[in-house]
Amino acid sequence: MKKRTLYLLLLPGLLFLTIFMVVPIALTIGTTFLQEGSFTFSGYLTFFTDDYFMSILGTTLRVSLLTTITCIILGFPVAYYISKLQSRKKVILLLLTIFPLLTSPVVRSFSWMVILGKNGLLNNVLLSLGLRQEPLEILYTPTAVTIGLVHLFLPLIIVTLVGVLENIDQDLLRAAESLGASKVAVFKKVVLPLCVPGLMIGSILVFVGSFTAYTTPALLGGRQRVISTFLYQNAITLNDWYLASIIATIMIVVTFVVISLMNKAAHKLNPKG
Amino acid sequence: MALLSLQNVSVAYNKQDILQDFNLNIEKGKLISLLGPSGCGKTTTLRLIAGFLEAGAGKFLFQEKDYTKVPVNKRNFGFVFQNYALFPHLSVFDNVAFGLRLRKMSKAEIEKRVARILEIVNLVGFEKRFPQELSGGQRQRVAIARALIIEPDLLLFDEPLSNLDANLRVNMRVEIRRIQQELGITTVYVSHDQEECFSISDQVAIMNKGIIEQLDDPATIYKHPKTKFVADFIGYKNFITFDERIDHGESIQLLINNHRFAVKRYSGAGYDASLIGAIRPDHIVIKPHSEERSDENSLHGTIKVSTFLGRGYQYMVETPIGQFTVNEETEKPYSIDQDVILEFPKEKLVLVE
Amino acid sequence: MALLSLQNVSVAYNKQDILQDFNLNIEKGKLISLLGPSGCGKTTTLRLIAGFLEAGAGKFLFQEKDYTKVPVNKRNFGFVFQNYALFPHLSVFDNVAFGLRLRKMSKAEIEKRVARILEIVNLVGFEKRFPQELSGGQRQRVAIARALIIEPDLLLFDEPLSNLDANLRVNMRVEIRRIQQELGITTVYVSHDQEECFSISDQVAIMNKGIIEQLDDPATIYKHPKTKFVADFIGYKNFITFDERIDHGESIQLLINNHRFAVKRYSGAGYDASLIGAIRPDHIVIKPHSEERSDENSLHGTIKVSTFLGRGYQYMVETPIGQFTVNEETEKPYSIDQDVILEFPKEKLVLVE
Amino acid sequence: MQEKNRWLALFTLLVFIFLLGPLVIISVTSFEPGNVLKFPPEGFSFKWYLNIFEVQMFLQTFKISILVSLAGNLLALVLGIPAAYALSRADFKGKNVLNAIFISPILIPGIVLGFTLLKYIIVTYQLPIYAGLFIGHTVIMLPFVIRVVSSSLSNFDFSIEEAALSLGAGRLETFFKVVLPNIKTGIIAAVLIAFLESFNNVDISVFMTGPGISTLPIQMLTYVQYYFDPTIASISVLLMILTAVLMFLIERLLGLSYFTKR
Amino acid sequence: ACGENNSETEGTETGETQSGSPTELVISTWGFAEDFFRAEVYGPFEEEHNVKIVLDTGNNAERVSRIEQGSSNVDLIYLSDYYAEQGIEAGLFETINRDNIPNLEEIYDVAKAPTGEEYGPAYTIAQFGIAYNPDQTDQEISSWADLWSEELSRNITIPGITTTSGPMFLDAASRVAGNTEFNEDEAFAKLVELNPNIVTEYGGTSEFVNMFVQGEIAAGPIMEMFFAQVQESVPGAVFVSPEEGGYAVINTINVVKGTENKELAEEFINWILSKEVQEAATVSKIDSPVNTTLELTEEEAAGLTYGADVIESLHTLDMGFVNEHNDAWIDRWNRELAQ
Ligand SMILES: Nc1ncnc2c1ncn2[C@@H]1O[C@H](COP(=O)(O)OP(=O)(O)OP(=O)(O)O)[C@@H](O)[C@H]1O
Ligand SMILES: Nc1ncnc2c1ncn2[C@@H]1O[C@H](COP(=O)(O)OP(=O)(O)OP(=O)(O)O)[C@@H](O)[C@H]1O
Ligand SMILES: [Mg+2]
Ligand SMILES: [Mg+2]
Repeated sequence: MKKRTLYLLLLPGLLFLTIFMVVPIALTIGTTFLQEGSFTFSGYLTFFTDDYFMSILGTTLRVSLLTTITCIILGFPVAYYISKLQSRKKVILLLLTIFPLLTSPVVRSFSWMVILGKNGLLNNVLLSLGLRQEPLEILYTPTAVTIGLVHLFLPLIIVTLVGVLENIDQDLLRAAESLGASKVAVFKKVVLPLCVPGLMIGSILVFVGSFTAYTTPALLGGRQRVISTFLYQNAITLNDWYLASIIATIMIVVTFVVISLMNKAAHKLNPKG
Repeated sequence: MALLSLQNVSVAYNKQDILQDFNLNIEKGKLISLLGPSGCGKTTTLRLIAGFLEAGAGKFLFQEKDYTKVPVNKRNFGFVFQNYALFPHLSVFDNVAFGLRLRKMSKAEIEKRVARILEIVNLVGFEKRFPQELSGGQRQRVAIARALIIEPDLLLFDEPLSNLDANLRVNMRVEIRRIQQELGITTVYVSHDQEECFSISDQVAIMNKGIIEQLDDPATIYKHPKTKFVADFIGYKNFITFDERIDHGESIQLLINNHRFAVKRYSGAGYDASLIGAIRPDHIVIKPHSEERSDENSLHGTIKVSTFLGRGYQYMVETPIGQFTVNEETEKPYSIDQDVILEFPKEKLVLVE
Repeated sequence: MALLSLQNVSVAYNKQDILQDFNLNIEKGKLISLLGPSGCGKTTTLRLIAGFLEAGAGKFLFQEKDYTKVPVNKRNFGFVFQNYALFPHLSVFDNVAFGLRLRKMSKAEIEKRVARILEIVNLVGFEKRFPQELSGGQRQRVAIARALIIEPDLLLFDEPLSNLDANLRVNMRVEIRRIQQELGITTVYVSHDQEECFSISDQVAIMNKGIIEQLDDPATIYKHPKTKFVADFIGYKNFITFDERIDHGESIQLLINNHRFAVKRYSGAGYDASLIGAIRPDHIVIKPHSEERSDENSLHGTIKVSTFLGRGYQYMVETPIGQFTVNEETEKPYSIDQDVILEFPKEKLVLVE
Repeated sequence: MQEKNRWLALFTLLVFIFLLGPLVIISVTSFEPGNVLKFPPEGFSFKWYLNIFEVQMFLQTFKISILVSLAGNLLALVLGIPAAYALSRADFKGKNVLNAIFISPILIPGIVLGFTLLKYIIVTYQLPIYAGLFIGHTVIMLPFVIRVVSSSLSNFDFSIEEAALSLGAGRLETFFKVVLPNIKTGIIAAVLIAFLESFNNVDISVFMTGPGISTLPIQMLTYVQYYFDPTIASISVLLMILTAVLMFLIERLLGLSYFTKR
Repeated sequence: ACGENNSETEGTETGETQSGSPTELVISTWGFAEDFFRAEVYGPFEEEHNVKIVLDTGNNAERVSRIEQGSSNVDLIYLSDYYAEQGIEAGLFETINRDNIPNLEEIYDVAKAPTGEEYGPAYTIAQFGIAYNPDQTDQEISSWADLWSEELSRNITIPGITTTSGPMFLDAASRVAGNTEFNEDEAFAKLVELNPNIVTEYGGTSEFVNMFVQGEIAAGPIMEMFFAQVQESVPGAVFVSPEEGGYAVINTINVVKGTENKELAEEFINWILSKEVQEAATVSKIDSPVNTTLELTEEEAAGLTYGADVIESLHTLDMGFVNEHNDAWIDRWNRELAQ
């Protein structure tokens, strides 16, 4: 392709993103190092030395990582099962998987309130079965947030993984079997490593999604603040844009750090991924 | 007693029979090729033996034990896939060591064995490479090494050389045969390439639509195809359907439109009533019209098409009993519409069912 | 004057030269094949001519006009791709009509022409099918029809038959040659298959690493390879490097370790000082040790390896001046370690650069 | 093997109950006559469905949501398809960097993106809120378009394009007559996925509201600050029905497999 | 628009100047009872003045920030007094011309100028007290202090500090700790003691209603005007004016700086103070009235904060003081309570 054509094709999109994303983000990050016209780290110092800020960051990270791991654990077997089905059944299950994605996160959080509440569905069932004497207190805890987030993002990881699993050459599995690998060994030694690229994409989507989720923690998390509600509170309620910008920068940095750690782990599992 | 024995096996995909009442016996240490047109069921047979596929009916005996229900990973058969099926996430070393690791072998032992097998397949120094970083022939050899190292009781090859260029193919097939004989591993080999099958095998099975039409040693198949299908498949392009046949001890007289032909009786053949004669384009002798023509096994004809093939010319010759394809290595080509004499050597013309 | 002429053309990918100072002239109405090992630059040459690729240096003349800068869609060359490259979203009719529609032809005219070309490629009745619903050979013919219908000034084929099975290949190449000659379209044809190239072409160019080593008519290349590379590539497996050479008019005497050889001088050859002799495995004659051996063009040897090839046996024979590969069609194979005599017919042994 | 599959099937069933159960519950509770979501509902009533149409803002924000998603989608396609094409077709220096930039809106936390967009586009660049909403949604849709279109282009055999050129088609003609029809599937998938992504977006939209301008999810969020009645559930049920109908239509027109390609 | 042409009232007279495209009046308000406001407040006003009312909805804080950022062109803004004060301090509002609002004469004195003479009046005053469900707890509740009872362990909710009633509850805590003057440290200490009882904070009243109805909580502080929603689902629920005194929730309306429709805006303020609108709001139990000409029966007054004596008994916070300390309180609240 000629250079000129290439530029012509890439430029509009690139300009658009540059003006409306790259520059604003760069400026946002830039302003956090400027206070009264001079360069400073003080904003970050305050943030990182403050137990309160750090506990919010910690909780958010914990919840998002837990969500990501839970999604993988729940999603992988399901994706594996779906990918082995015949095409008609496969399509139907995939549609059912995608369907929750079409429903607003607000509504999905609502239904979890109905389910997880003190007198909610879950406790009703548990109490009436005599499995518990006291109702479980899940709603308004990080657990509730995690459940809500898993519900939100599980479809994403399933759909992504089904795509990857479908592309694995079935002969590789047969080759492994003929070399003496049991079904479990085939899964551990061949399927899993080969899924790493898809797993990465899926995990990143889930992690970023839950790290930045706003609605679900706000509705299910009770008094537990997470970083996105904190950012929102600072930007909108308190109008503290300096702190909001610092939080934004930290969120970007944390996201990239986590993604690159994930990449490292993935590389260990499958150096060719 | 055969090492491996398929007895009246049937396989169907979507209710369509692929193999039906299929029988095959293989003796220990032998290499047997399956040869046949695309879609005839070669891969299906291999997959059945490997255990990737379950037979609908019939028995699969191995070392006289019923193997029908033995799971793939308990069979200890090596499978070399058409597309190699190397693990893309593992290095050459790890690919080859895969089977040994599953057998919980000590690290030192694994290293020793891998080193030895890599030497056999001539891949010393490539241990750390990944499959994507190898040429076709090298991948091929890794696949073979990976199958060999587990010291399988049976080795199954599915068109292992189909993706290689001519020179590499020849080298590799010599290599495969050498290793197979050296280690004495019973082998089933599938290929499209006839020369390959003939050159590598102890026995060749010619398959057609899910049945074996002929199973014999390569030379017998080549020289004495049993059926018209086999003959056609292995290059007998010319067929003559005779009107009459008179058996004279070692010789058989055949008649068509006043033309007389004779063939030698082949003792191994059971087709005592056949009237179809077959001959290769290479074996018909072409002579200028001016030369003398014998009464028997000879025809007048006219050149219709002439094609240069490299090692000679191919002619389409029109005769009173039909068109014949003839290959000749002569220096001076015959020209179009030239009249010629065709001779059908008695010992090259065969009768098929 | 040549219809098409590449003059000192260079092409590089990533700074690596693929073609360098490449020259090629093709006359009107001829079919020329490019033959060479994988990666030698055949496809590159075709893509260059088609205009998919820009040359780094050199000139491309077509009908004596400079075509270097003419964009692909203005060249009016037909390209038949290895993988056919049919438009999957269009029916056979629409695929074939694609080029005509772009030329704003009337509907009636398009229908007439498509009908005619489909008749030529024997696809009447397939108009409504989509590419996925066709067999390999049928797709092939659609691809050819699509390229032919625009009445191209030049037709380019890139391994058009590589995906077909042996029988289909032969049929198709006959077809291609027929159409090409019938319509008199100048054609460049690329293939890996030597028999195919030899049988279809007016001229064959043997390429090696981006240059043409020999360009001649098929029979000449086959019988008189100019260079060792060409000889090796087209199947001269045996090479002898002589110590001394004495030219005697029509005959040349060659010596190695007291063994005397003679070859016929070939008038077309310019390699007057060459000391390398080449001969095909097919052309060496093998005889039992018991027969008489002539002084010239003959050696004693011992059979080392024997392989059945179908139409005969292949032997590796050890001699005082090295190993030779010999093909024999004899009925009774020689056995391993048997002593034999090899004869090198004077007119089959050639000298190469 | 059978055994294992049965466990897997059971596991899958449980996961689907987890995934779909809440949607069923929400659908059922939407018929609750009382003013608070209850499961099981204490009666049956369409009252909250009617309420949707009494609150003008729902209809209005629904329209805005659809409009913004569609318009943003269109712009994302216009910007994204050529970029995806260039990225998969050409090999050039800095391709990886460009790839990363085009994908980055997925990787940057949405709330941060929303915040910076508000800060610069609305406050600094002084663009109207509509523009901000539209731009923000385009930004988040762009990577989805590029990813999905790229993956269908990567399955596209470019020699087909060359075939068209050699038959005399110009570059643009080739693109529209040959490339586009063959990546249609990918584009439909991209449109769908991007649309969902945008239609449900909260992170960006939450910063981009103003007089008379808001998206449906934000309106729903605002509404639930004052009412926890089943109206929201009713809206969801209507949206689910709408998407089910849409899926049905697409399946009728194009076949189900169009959903599975991602 | 067609209805307008047919109308025989002022529409035709003012048609000369006002027909054609109507003026746009942007009103920033909460997102509740939109249907009521459309039907009873905006609708008639639009018709009478040929304006088109456009809404900007959200909670107090969001809407103030939006104006502060200059990202919206609001003409009028409904706010609670606490946020109105913030807006005033940020200089966001126009001063109003009281002459243009004759209905001011008819409202309670406290409502006339809750944030100063230059700025908008209150159009409703409600009581911030306690709601509880006697079926869910044995604890009788009559005072703020009762919320601290062990009986109510994990059974109450409190308003978040950033809500309008947050500072009120903080003040209540100070009172429960035994102060008459506000004592920040003791208030926070007292709140910490309350932690075991708190299920969660609520940000919007709907959350309160939901939790109350679902049985997540048995009691909690809430504004009286939302109690109707509670009672609808839990008929046994009780609203209490605490012994230490309830708080006055004063909702104001202000004209935003930069408006091009100042007179129209004042017209609107006058309209919502009118007996007509106030009565409609009362009947629908949307807002408690400030218009003194309104006479309500006991039944009509149920669930509303009604009567001069009631209004006068309510505590009001010094919004200047609240604003000054607000950021510090939020910070302390976050750190000391919300973890
Ligand atoms: N999964 C399948 N579903 C339906 N039919 C199948 C399937 N796999 C193979 N077949 C059919 O079974 C027949 C035999 O297939 P098989 O793969 O054994 O052929 P083959 O002899 O290996 O052919 P080739 O030489 O082309 O590889 C073919 O007609 C094929 O179409
Ligand atoms: N896009 C490319 N980038 C870099 N190198 C290339 C590219 N395309 C081809 N080459 C290199 O150019 C050389 C010639 O390629 P070309 O495709 O012309 O070979 P060929 O003769 O057609 O081979 P084959 O018979 O395998 O098709 C090869 O060494 C190949 O690796
Ligand atoms: Mg096969
Ligand atoms: Mg090529």
